[in-house]
Amino acid sequence: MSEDIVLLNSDGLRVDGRALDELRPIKIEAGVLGNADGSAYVEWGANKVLAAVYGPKEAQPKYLQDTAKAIVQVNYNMAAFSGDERVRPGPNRRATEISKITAEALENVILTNQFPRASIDVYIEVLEADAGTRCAGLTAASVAIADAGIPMIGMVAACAAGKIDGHIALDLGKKEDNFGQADMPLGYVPGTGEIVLLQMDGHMTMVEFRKAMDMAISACEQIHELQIGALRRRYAVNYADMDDGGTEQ
Amino acid sequence: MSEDIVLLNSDGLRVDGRALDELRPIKIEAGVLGNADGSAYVEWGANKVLAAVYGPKEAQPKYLQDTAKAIVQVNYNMAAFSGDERVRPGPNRRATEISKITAEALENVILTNQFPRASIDVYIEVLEADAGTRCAGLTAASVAIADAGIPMIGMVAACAAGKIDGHIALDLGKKEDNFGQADMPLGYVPGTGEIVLLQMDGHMTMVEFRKAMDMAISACEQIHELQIGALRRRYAVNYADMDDGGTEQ
Amino acid sequence: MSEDIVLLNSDGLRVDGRALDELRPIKIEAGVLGNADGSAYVEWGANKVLAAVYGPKEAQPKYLQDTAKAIVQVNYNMAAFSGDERVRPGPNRRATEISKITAEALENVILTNQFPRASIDVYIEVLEADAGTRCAGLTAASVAIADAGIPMIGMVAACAAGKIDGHIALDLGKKEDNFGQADMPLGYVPGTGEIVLLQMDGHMTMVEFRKAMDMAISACEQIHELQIGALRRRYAVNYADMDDGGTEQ
Amino acid sequence: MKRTIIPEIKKELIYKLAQCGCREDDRSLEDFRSISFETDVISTAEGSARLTLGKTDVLVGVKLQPGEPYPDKQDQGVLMTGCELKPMAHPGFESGAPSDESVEIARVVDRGIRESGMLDMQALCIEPGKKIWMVFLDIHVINYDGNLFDAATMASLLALHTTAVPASRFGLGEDFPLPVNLWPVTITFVKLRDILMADPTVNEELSADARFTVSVDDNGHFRAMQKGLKGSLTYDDVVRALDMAQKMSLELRTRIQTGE
Amino acid sequence: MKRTIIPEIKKELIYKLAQCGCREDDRSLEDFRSISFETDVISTAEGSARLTLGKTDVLVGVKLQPGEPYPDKQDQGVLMTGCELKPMAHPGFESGAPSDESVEIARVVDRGIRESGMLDMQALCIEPGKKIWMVFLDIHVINYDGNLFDAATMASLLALHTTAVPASRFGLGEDFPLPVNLWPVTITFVKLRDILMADPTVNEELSADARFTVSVDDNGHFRAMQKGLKGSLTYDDVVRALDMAQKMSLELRTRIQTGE
Amino acid sequence: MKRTIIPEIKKELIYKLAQCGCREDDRSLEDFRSISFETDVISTAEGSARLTLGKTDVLVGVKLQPGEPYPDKQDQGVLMTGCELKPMAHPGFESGAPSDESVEIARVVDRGIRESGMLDMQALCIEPGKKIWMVFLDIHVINYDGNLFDAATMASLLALHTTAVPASRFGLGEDFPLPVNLWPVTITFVKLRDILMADPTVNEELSADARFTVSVDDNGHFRAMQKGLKGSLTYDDVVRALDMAQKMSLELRTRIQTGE
Repeated sequence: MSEDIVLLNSDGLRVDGRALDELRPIKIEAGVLGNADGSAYVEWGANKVLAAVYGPKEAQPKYLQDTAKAIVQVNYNMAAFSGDERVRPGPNRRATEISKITAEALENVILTNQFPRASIDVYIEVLEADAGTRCAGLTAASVAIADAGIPMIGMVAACAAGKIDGHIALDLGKKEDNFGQADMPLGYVPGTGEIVLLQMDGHMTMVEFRKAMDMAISACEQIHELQIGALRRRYAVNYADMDDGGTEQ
Repeated sequence: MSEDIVLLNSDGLRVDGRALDELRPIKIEAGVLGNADGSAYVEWGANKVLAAVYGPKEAQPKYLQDTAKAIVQVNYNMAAFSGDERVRPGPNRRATEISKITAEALENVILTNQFPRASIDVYIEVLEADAGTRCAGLTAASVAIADAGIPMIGMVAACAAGKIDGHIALDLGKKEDNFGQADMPLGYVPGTGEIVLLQMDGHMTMVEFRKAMDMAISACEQIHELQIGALRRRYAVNYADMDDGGTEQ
Repeated sequence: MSEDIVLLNSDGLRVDGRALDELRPIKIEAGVLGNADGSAYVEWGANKVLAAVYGPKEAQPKYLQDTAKAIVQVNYNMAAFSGDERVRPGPNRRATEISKITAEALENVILTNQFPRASIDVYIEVLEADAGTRCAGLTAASVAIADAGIPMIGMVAACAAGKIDGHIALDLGKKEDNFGQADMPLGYVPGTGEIVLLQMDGHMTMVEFRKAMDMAISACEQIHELQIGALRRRYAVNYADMDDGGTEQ
Repeated sequence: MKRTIIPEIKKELIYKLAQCGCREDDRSLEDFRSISFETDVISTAEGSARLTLGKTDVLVGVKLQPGEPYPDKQDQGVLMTGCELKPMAHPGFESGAPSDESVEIARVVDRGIRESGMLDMQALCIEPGKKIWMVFLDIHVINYDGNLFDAATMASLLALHTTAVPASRFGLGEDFPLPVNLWPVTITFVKLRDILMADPTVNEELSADARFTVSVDDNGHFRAMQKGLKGSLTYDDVVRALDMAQKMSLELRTRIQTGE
Repeated sequence: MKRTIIPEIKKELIYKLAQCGCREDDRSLEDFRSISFETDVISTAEGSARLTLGKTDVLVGVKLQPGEPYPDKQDQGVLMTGCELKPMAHPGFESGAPSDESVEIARVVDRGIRESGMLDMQALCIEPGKKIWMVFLDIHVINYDGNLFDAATMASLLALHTTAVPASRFGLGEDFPLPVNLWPVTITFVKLRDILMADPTVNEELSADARFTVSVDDNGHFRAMQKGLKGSLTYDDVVRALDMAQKMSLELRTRIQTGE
Repeated sequence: MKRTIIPEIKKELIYKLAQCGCREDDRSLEDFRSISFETDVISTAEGSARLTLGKTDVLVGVKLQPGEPYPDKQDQGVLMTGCELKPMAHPGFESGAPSDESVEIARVVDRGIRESGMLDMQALCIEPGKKIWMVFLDIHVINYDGNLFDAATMASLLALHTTAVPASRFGLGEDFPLPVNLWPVTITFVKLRDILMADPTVNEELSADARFTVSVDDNGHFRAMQKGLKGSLTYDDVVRALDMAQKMSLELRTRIQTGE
């Protein structure tokens, strides 16, 4: 990580004009795919991510089945054209790791014990990448699972905080990620305060870490509102119906 | 497809001296392999193709089984030494596509509903290639299936027509395929008039297409005679026996 | 195999000072791994080889099961850092062949008919290689199987003889293998006199071959003593107990 | 695709409707579903388009990078077409290596583009025998409701026609538009027993005996054909399909050229 | 790893012990197991170390060879970290392609090394844009009894610190020590319900809800973190773990630096 | 090969016959089956031969192309031997990655050729350290009725002895014959209980306890050996087999050299 490149100007603003604790613009839409049981689309800065959920359905092949609960399988994938260099199709080590930790984060919130022997399959496709795709993917996947009507103790919202030019900053962009000093993706369940995904690489002191955590958690709470808004829009008619019904009863 | 190269001389003859509607020399032999349930060998110009059939036998693994009929599986393969450049062993995209459309063509004529849960496995090995191997392979496979005694509504004969120096021509050779303007492989069942394989690439008008189709269908009828001849030679003794028997009874 | 390089000095000694019929130093240790059912470690010159055995256990997947006896599966692998050039992880053709002939050698001595439907899995890891790893691996595997308490008609001891500068020599080192004229690995069961592994490459007359065999068999008998010694050390307490017990009864 | 079975009664219904010239979604047998699309949707791609054909949803991205020419085509660029049918798009699609279907789609789309000559391969030569542009066209199926051949072809044409060659990024002069012309659209029919219908939905594909795709260029000439599935076609079927395709190609081309 | 199940009664026992601050092997919750190691154990490797942490036994070998730099890092060497979890080490490990677990271990160990800057990548450039040293660090697990993250990291640090760059073998001048400094050890905790414990055994890992690994450099700064497994952590858990890790890292670093 | 079982009664019959010095096909224990072959059967190959040994039918093709030498053999050509056991040849062979058996056959054939020095590798150097000829020898088994080792070796020798180096096609001067001499044939025996027999059929292989292949050069010297299968040999078995192989190699070599 080089420090020749200036990431913070004299006004304390970042390369894209954001303040240190400011998120990139985020748009979340639920129910965007025709065939999946649940789906969501997230635009997060220049990141574009789709998530689809199929299930719960019988896990196949059978040796994968857990008699006590559903298994959660995640496939995170970068589209061939999603980055500066063409990505060769098929799994790679980075995608394998992200799939694994995303599945672990989701398994924590899904009420898997309601669905013994079942599989809940989550597909995350990164259509365009600009740093932060694992957080965008986990955020989208949570909405897709809710859209599928699968019971959860709460949705996971995810966001990274990091360090640029020696300052803790929220939600690093690609240039900040490449030339900053640390990045720390966090997956958080606002309802319960649980941390379900946490990674860090770079260089942080304890003080910096606490600041980064506080910033990321606060951002996750904002993102959680966007997730709920997306679901509300998706089920607007239904909610309206329910409200009417509620009034009458 | 370059047009600098002359493929048709002033007498209307082609690079190998053929007329426009003339097939390359074709030899077909049935029952050429010791272990296969049915087999055939086709020499077609410089193409040399072997086909072997195993089955009907229980389809394995079981999830492949169709309770209503047999499945037909085709593996088309070019031997490592069959072309100008060495072919790396193992499947490639071209072979995958040819295997698929060949299987679909054969499934159309085999009475698969007589063999529920079974598999009929067809192996096509191109030992030497000189343009037209998919037609030679499909032609050989049909004979091999008949040799195996598997009931069909009719054998598929296959032949391509194409376009060279602006003229429709039958059964393009390698140079004609490389430098001509179109190629159109056809799989045809002379008994029923069914088209079971049809591909085209290049450049054809409607008039040219009809001419190519007529030429290819007529060639398929000739090839069908060669297929029958091969089976007749293979079962010569049996036929002779049957004739004698027939006379007496 | 070049003959420019002198492998035998005027005193008849080899590049590492050994006599023609002299083994490299060999150390064998049994029971070196915590989890395996049986294990052994062999240092043989600069070769360092670990062997682990799991089983007999139910063979999986089921189609591998033999209703009459156990199957023996061997995986011989070179660690990435075991040679001069880094070895890319994963199977290669050399490892496939060595795994196959090692399994065949071991299947000959294990009383497999005592364990129908079972699998006995042997893992051989070459941590450092200096010529002769298949013999070291087979020698280690035999000890590991004994350590696992799996009944055998006898342990296989293995050793190569070869030809350097025109002379038959025992147990070639890497330089001798590269620049010698022949190498002949032998797997031998001293108890029964059976040859269970035999390969040769290079150039040998019948006379040379007999000399090489005699030398290798005699070495296998020495190695067999080392194998027994390793097991004795491993079960020293038990043997002591038994001796005591024997005296009293 | 995993064996996906459609109930016999559904098949029968689709056929009965077709006999009356009708379809599940109230189209005529020769109608295409509604098409909508957007280009330049992926800024990391040199060209891109997302197109929906009814509920079939396809995203195509084009990436370019310098590479070495093939030994037998020293002065020509290279086109590589890939297609992924991911489980996201349909429960019948499976993870893992490309399926036969995805290979067939990629190869048929590729042939339509390649054989039409719409892409000037010689203009993609940087230095003969040394360096050429490699064009990676990747078809990403987002939702599958039948007729991927035509949807993928249209999205590919749109993506290619809006692609800029990223010469400056590789120190090879200024960017320039990808040298393309022509709009060789494909038209796909399926045959149910004796009836041909265009632009099949997934239910119609699952009910079909045979499939036939034809690529038609701006002059109404044929550039590629592909018969698929286990049933057969008659000579008359083929000629009828080609006739229809010639007519329908005009409208389809206009729709994607003008966005109307 | 194949699904490996630990009996509920065993889990309960481990938790009950932990409630009393105890462990199966009589350690406290913050104790590491005994560590022993040897370096330069593989003469074909440019650097190597075998380390046991309790019954977990890990061998790390480092190989170097000249190669080409990455396009975006023309003047820097390359580090490639691999990890193989072979069936030899545990009955739950399977043959074949690297498992998710082995990929995660390799990547977390790699991040700890890479992000600490302990390896001077620029000093591994031979000729900018042309030739650099490629460092292959391969983690070979010999016996598995939990906490591979920390055992593999320690063995990797030991191997790297004793590696010589084999310049002479490739005609590139004299051999020289690999340019490394710092000892960024990792500390791994697991959480059982409400209890954190360091350096888990395999039984403790199988009983755990969540896992947390943190890399701490010589200055007590954090260089990498990784939360794993299906449970969650609270903010307080994380801060407590980081606090403990800072303290424990001092002792651990001393143990592997001095061999005591 | 899938586990292929031969009925015990068949095994017993083969053994009983062998005790009388007889075989299923009326050969003696030391007889080879009839051999017929043709060379130059594939015009796309630089050399080729198709050989039948009884009902075993093997096609070998040789292709050459320029390539780079191995780092440790800068002035030598490269031989790559491949073998495919396709389901066409026997119902026990399976599609997919090369099986253990096919790897063993390729490697044993390769060793026989390589170790005999029949191929002058240095004469296949085009420019030391830069460019050498790569010889691809591909063994294609068409029908399998036992003893692929010997059939494949004989076909390989015939193909190599009729190979022309295609120098002109690559602008490297005039074509010239592949620099080969010697005919290192292999002889394969199987052992049934206490009896050795040469050139086994597939039924004899399936009945056998052990297999032993030996490569003998024109001087009667041994160039390669390979013991296979799960049974064992005695010292006397080996010496007897080598004795027989020396004698039989003369006849076999003459048969393929003269075609009689």
